[in-house]
Amino acid sequence: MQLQQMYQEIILDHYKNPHGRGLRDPFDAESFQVNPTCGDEVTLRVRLDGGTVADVSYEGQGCSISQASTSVLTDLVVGRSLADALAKFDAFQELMHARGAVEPDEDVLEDGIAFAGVAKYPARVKCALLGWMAFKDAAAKAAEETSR
Amino acid sequence: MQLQQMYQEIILDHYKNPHGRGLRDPFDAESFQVNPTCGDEVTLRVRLDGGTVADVSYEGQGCSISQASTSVLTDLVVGRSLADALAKFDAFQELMHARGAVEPDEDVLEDGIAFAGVAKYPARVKCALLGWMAFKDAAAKAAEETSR
Amino acid sequence: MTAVTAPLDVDALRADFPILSRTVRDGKRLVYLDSGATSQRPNQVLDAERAFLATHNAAVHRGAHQLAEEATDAYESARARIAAFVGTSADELVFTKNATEGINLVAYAMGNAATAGPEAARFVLGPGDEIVVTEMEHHANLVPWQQVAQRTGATLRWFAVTDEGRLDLSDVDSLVTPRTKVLAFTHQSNVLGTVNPVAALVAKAREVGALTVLDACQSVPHSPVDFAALGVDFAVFSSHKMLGPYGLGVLYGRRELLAALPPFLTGGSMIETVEMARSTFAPPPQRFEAGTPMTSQAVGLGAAVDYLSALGMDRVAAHEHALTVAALDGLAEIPGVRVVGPADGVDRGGAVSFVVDGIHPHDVGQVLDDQGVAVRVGHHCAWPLHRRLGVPASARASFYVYNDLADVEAFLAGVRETKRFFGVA
Amino acid sequence: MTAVTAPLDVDALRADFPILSRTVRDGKRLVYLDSGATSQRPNQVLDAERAFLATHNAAVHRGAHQLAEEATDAYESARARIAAFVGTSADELVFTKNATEGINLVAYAMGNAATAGPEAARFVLGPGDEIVVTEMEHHANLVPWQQVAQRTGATLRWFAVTDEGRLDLSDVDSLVTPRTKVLAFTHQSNVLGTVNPVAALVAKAREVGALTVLDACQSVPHSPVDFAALGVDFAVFSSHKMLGPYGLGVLYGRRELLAALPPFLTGGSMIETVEMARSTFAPPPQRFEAGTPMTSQAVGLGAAVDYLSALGMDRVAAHEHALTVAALDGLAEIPGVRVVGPADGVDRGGAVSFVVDGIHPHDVGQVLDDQGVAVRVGHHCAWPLHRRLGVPASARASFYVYNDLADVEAFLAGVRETKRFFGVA
Ligand SMILES: Cc1ncc(COP(=O)(O)O)c(C=O)c1O
Ligand SMILES: Cc1ncc(COP(=O)(O)O)c(C=O)c1O
Repeated sequence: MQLQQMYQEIILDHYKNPHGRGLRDPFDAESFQVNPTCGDEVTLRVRLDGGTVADVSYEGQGCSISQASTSVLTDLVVGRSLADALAKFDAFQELMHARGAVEPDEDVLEDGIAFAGVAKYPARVKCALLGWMAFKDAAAKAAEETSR
Repeated sequence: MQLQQMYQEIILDHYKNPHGRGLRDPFDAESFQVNPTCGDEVTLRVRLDGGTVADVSYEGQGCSISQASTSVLTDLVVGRSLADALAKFDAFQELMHARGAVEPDEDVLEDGIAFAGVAKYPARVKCALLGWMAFKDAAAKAAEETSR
Repeated sequence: MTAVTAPLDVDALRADFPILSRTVRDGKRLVYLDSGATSQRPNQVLDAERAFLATHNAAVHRGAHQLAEEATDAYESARARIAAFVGTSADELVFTKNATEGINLVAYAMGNAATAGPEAARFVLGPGDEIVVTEMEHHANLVPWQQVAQRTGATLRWFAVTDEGRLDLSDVDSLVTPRTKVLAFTHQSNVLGTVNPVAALVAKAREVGALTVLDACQSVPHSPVDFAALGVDFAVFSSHKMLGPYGLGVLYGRRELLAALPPFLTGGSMIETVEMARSTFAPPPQRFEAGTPMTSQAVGLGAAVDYLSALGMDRVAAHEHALTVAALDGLAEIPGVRVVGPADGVDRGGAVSFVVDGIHPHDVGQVLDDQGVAVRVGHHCAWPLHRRLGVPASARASFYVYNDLADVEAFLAGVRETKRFFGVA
Repeated sequence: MTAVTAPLDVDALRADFPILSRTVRDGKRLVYLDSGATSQRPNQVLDAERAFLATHNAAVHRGAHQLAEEATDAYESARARIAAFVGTSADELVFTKNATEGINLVAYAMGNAATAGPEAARFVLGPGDEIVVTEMEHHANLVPWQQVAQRTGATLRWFAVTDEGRLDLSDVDSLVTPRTKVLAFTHQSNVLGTVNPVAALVAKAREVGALTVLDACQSVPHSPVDFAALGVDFAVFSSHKMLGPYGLGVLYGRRELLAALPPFLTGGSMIETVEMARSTFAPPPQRFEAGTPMTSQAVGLGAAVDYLSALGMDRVAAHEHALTVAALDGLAEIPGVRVVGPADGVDRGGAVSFVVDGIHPHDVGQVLDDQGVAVRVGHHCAWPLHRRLGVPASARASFYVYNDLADVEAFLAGVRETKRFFGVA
């Protein structure tokens, strides 16, 4: 069965026990993203502190993949510099679009490497990226906001 | 060569020497008809006298088939009762839509039977009917006009 | 659905569908339960389209050469047979690219009526006019009406849906009033399977002088449908959902309405005369078929309706009814599974949508796919309906002539496996 | 068109086109000279579409099952290859049902801009705004602009055509002004063969801030075309004129324009969110592809551009140029024959329209047909152009990759026979 390739234990764990879930104040910017084919949605807030991602909080509904990948996201970016966080975004996005042709770098993506199997199912790539897109959008807004 | 079937001598004669051509006064009603695919057109006038088709006059541009069939039309209907003329319309239309499956009645259609070959070429049926459609339309208007 | 009708010989007809003999996901038998989205095509349809292209192809309604004659004959013969299949005649049948275009055609043509002269006055929409739809519409029969309302100032209103997934007709008299210009509704819901009471709605619309627009996308492929008998003013359906090619939809319009309706798409083949500054237009159906038509696709759909007619639409409906009831009964026995839509087979077609407690529909679909069972997941282009029923999305199994009870069994086994895989009791 | 390019091997490629081996009118060899209306299809295209339907068919962009993935890949891979064929990328390419719909899409979307919010302000048309077309347009690039002008109060103006069949650019400065919102013109006339000076017209439009819409129906199939290099804002072409399936057109739009353009057809697959009262829309190209797309047709056109690319569009153009010059030279030697359009091969594609003194084009076409030579007769959807040139209609021979000099000879012999048959000296 190929299913295990997609639904790695790490993913199911994050799904059942998501990290950082819930919307928190204060925040600098918020992004709402939706997957138009399935109606999955996420609202995600970013708080910056100097050049650092101080908090990421979120709420939403969606499948195991979208929920788990947002949970992994918070682990990866909170406490990092914004530049580091965006580099992780790039690495995760590259992995998801690679259809399994890219070997993920565990040093960069940590638990995120579990999504390599998802990348082989193009219909689920959008799920895995939903929270990440919200992060990218909110982070850009927050950076603009705090640089004013 | 099948061409002779379509371009009967009678048709070519009427084409080269059309009967009744030209627009004449007085008239009771006029109809303008166009073949939208080739741009052929005819303007045709009908004058009624009591229940009789007293005159049919016309002008237009078109292929040999449309010109000849309008010429034949004038021969067939001028001097007839309107009812007779419309019966000839019906017979001619039936012939043209029959794809060669109907044996034309020379007593009714006279020179019009030459168009039996044209009926085998569906793209030309509209040509053969152009003037006849104008006659039907103008005759209906004229009957209404004169019955007021 | 008379009892004397012999059942469909599914084993035999499956051989007509080449795709059904392939496997998916490492050798699993393909159990295709996504015909509500698009059907598979039998060899008869593929052959008809190819034979046309390889033997008779030319631009229709134009050139005077032999191929052009043959192509025109093939195209118009298909139109006549398709028309007969839905109880109407060729002059009331317009080809579009899909059903969605058909609904847009009616909405846009009504929007154009304001500048189209007195003949079109009855179609004009403006402030004070109302368009009534339902909460169970596919986006295709909702968004075009939202948009024309926004452009013209008309107001959009809608029938609610009950918890059981039926239309709530309790406020019909306050919803459908002399202000109503259009009543647009689906014949059969693509999510719930619900078959709506067309006769009652048409009667009500006639009472107030409203035009009816029937979305027949999910009825025409699955049961005998006669638009003239139903008495609707307009109706649409899609070729690809009924064994025919992609890229072809059908719009039915009552003769006198099509004759008065202004054009929508304009260009070649739909004109009467053209000058630089103005044009006049051909009679229907040509008036609504601008540009080179979907010629070979019409030929393909012609072959599809021949195929379906040979099966017999009564038998098709009876066959799908049996599968639907088996699926509903089977799902009812699995704890934690909730069917979205009527729970029994009454006034209900073969779309079986459901949710599994604790498992997102996307994940349900993935586990089913892993077992070779292809269902659709998401909101199925009926987002407001899902919101109304309190679910973000659902999984949907939908049946067609080539499905059998073994497919239903595989589906039910897949749902049980999904629960096991995710450890949901 | 470098001299070193080897010519097309027409004998070999004719074998790819099954229809070319049939006969017409009692055993005559088919000489198909009506590719300007629609082309014939090679086995490679027929095979690609059938293989898709028989192996990978499912609704795209939806279901999470394997077939849906494969179908989506096939559809989007086709889009990318078709985009590359015309010098652009997939996100700038919208699939429509034909080129006519593509032009209507732009015209209607601009008409919708008035009620579509501030982002769309640059597209709004109203009184005082002008739309400029030309007298040589196909109805598809004329009537939609007439109609949107009528609906919005904008004014339609046009370039005249010279006696030689070229655009009369002498009044370009008074025609194309800051009032001009749209300049829509054909790349290559489907009647005259004339190739228009795109660069000069685009430069002029940019100077005044007008949007350019290029009708590339007769250029893309026959020569190398790069929309980005041409600098046009929008362009359309049709699959069926370039060896591809019916039912598919292509609209190119510059990225930033498509991003700001309001939707046209609405329904499923083009939305972002839908509530009963309002909707928001997906980014392009999805925003412009409402309903189930022409999936297998896109796959077929993908195969067609692969086929054409393998031949080499430079070689295709050189091949057709040689046939065109041979036809023009041959017609020049027949007394009483007048070519409608440029008499030599300069800036001219392979549509050769003509009239024969004393014989109506319909009758010319009939005699040619009797000899197996299929040409088109009529106004070729360019009625104002024919009126301008003082002919009610014309006969047109048009060439493609599968035609050869023997076809040109048969055509010229047919024209001579026509004169003999009707007894015209
Ligand atoms: C120059 C030109 N423009 C537009 C069209 C319309 O293309 P279609 O009928 O495929 O929409 C054609 C072909 O008929 C054409 O030759
Ligand atoms: C009920 C209903 N209406 C409309 C549509 C739209 O059909 P199409 O996508 O073929 O335009 C569909 C199918 O997607 C449907 O199920």
